[in-house]
Amino acid sequence: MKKILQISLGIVTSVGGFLEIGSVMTAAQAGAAFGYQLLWAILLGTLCLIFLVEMSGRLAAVSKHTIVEAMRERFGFPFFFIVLIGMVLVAFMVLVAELGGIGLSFQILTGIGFPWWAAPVSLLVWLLMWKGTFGLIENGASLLGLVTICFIVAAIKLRPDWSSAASGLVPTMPHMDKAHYGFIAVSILGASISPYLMYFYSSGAIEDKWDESYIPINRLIAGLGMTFGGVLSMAVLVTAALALRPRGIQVDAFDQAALLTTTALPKWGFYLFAMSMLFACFGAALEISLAIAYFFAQGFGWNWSEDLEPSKDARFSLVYTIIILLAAIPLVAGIDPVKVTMVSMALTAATLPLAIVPFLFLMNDPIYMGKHRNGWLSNSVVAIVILISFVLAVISIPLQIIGG
Amino acid sequence: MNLVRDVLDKKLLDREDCPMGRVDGLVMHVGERSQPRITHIRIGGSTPWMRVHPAFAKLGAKLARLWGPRRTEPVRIPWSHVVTAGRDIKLDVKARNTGALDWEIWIAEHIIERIPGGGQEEEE
Amino acid sequence: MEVDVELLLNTKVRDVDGKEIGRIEELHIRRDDKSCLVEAYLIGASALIERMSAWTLVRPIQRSLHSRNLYSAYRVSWQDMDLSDPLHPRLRIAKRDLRHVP
Amino acid sequence: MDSALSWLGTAEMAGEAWLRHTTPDKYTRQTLEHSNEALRPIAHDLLEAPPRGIDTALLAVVLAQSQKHIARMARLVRERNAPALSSQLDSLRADQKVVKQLADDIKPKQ
Repeated sequence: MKKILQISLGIVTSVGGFLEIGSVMTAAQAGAAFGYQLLWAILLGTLCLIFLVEMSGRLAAVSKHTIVEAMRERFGFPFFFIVLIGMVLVAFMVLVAELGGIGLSFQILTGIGFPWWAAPVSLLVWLLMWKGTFGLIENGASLLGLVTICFIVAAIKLRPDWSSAASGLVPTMPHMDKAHYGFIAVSILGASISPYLMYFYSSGAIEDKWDESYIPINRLIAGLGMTFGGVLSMAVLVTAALALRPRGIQVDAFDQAALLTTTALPKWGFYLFAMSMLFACFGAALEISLAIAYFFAQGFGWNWSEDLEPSKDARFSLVYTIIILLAAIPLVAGIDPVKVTMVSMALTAATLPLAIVPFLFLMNDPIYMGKHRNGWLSNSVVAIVILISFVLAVISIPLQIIGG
Repeated sequence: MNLVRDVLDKKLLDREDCPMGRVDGLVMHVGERSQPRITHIRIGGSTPWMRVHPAFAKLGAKLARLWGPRRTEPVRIPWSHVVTAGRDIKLDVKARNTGALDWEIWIAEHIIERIPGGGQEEEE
Repeated sequence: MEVDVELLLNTKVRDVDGKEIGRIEELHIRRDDKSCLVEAYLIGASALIERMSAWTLVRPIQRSLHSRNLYSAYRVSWQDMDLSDPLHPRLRIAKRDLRHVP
Repeated sequence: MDSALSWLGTAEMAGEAWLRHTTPDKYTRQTLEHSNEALRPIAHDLLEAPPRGIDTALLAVVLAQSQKHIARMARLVRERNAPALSSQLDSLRADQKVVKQLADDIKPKQ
C-alpha cells in the first residue's frame, strides 16, 4: 500500500514537474507556427528524458551517489569544474525565465508589470526553500502543478484531427522558415531534456533513501510520469495549432500565449492558463534553485539536505540564497522573460553533451552500477537523441542569430 | 588498489559520518631510495583550484584573504586517520577540530544565523 | 621530498634517454595497517580508461574498430621512477625495457 | 507580413475574449496596447521595404487604420463600452482580411 502511494506520488511529481515556461512557450510557438509538424520533437525529447530520469534514479538507488557526486569522483575536480560552470550558467538562465514566468502570470492577472513581481516572487521562492522540507517542495509544488492538466482538456475540446496529429510524430522538413523550424525544434528538445531535472531527481532519491528495491518503482515513475508530462506538452502544441494558428497568431509574447485556452475553455481558460503557468513556473523555480545548490554541495562534498535547518548546511543554503537573489536582478531591470526562455532552452540543448556524456560513462561503470549497468538500448537511445539535439543546436542557433 | 580511481575526489566522513569535504589532493613522500608513500590527504583551500589552473588558485587565495575565516591553508589530514576507503572515505577524526569545516562554520555564524529562521549552530 | 599526487596526474614522462613515454594517469597502492605505499605508476591512454572505469564502454568500440593502439599502458614500478623534478618525471630505465599492461 | 498578421490576430482575439467577459480588463487593455506597440515598428519596416508586388498604398492605409482601431479598442476597454468595442472589432476584422489578402497575393510568387 505504501509503495502504491509512493508510486502515485512520484508520478504526480513528475507530471507537475514537467511543464514549465520553457516547455509551454516552445510548444505553443511550435503549434502556432507549424501546426502539428513539430510534435516529433516533443516525442523524441520525452523519450530521451524517460531514459535519463530512469537512469538518474537507478544510479542513486544502486550506487547511493547522486549524478554530481559520482561525476566528481570519477572525472576529477577540473572536469567537474567545467561542467559546473556550463550547467550552472544555463540553469541560472532557466531560473530567471521561470521567475519571470511567475511574474508574467501575475502580470496578466493583475495588470501590474512583471518587474514589480520579481522581488516578492524571489523572496517567496527563497522563503519556501529556507523553511520548507524536501517533501513539501516536491509534493506541494507538483500537486498544484496538476492544474496544467487543463491543457489536455483544452486540446481534446478543440477536436483535433488525430490522424494528421499522428503524422506530426514523424519528423519532416517544412517548405519555408527552415531556420526558425530548426530553432524551435532545438528549443523543444532543450525544454524537454532538462539536466536540472535529473540532478533534482537523483538528489531526491538520496534524500528519500532509495535502495535497490526501488529499481522497479523508479522505472514506473520515470516511464509514466514523463509520458504524462510529454502528453501535456503535446496538448499545449495541439491547442496552439488549433486555437492560434488559424488566426495567424505567432507566440512571441506571453500575453499572446495567454489566449491559448480561451477558445476551448471560454469561461475559465484564461484563468486556468494563468494559474497553470504560475504553479508550473513556481515548482520549476524551486527545483532549479535546489538543483544548483545540490550541484555545488555535492561536488565539493559539503553537507546538503533540504530537510536540514539552514545553519546545519550553511554553504548549501548560502548557494541557493545567492542564486535566487541574483536571478531577481535581471527581472527587476525588465529583461524579457520570454526571450530568456527561448535562449536558455536552445543553450540547454547545445550543452546537453556536457551533462549527458559523463553521465553515460557512469551508468556503464561496473564499480558504481554492478549488474544494474545500462544495456545497449538505453545507451544508444540517449546517445542518439543527444547527438541529434547537439547537431541541430549547432546548426540552428547561428542561423537564428543571423536571421534575427 | 588504485589511488586516483578509488581515493582521490572521494567524499570524506568523520567519526560521526559528518561530511567534511572531498579528497582534493594527496601528498606523497618520495625518499631517495625508500618506497614512496601517501602521507596526507588535503582538503580545500587552493588545492582543488591548483588542479584547474594555478591562476585560479591565486585568485581564490586572494579572495579568501579579503573575506572569510582566517585559515587559508588547505587542511592536511595524516593518512593514518583513514579507517575505511570504500564508497566514501571514513576518518577517525572529529570534523570540527580539523579545520575542514571552518568555512561552513564561518558562513553559518556570519550569514545564515543572522537571517531569521536560519537556526542555531550548536556549540559544544 | 613531498609531491602532490593530484598535480602529478597528466604530466608527461620521459625515459632515461629522454624518449617520451606518455602521461601518468594512475597510481597503484598497497594499504597496510596505517600506511599507504605506492607500488607502481600507470602511464598511457588506457590507464586513463582504467581510471575512469570505462572499459565496458570502450571495449566494444575498440573491438568494432579492430584497433589495438588503445593498449598503450605501461606499468612502471616505484623503483624505476625518478620524481626528483615532479614537473618532469623521468624513468630510470629505457622505454624498450618497459612492460605493457595487458 | 506574418508578424503583422500575428499581432492583428492577437488584438482581435483579445477583443473577442473580453467581449465574452472571460479576461480581465487590465490584461485586455495591456494586450491591445502591446499589439499596437508591436505593430508600429513592423508597419514601419514593411513600408520602408515592402515585399515585391504588393500594393504599398493599400497596405499603408490598412495598417494605419488597424492601428487606430486597436488604440480605440484599448480605450473602450477602459470605458467598459462593449457595443462600441464590438463595432471597432468588426472594422479591425475587415482590415485584417485585407492584409491577409495582400499577404496571400504575394505568397505564390515567392
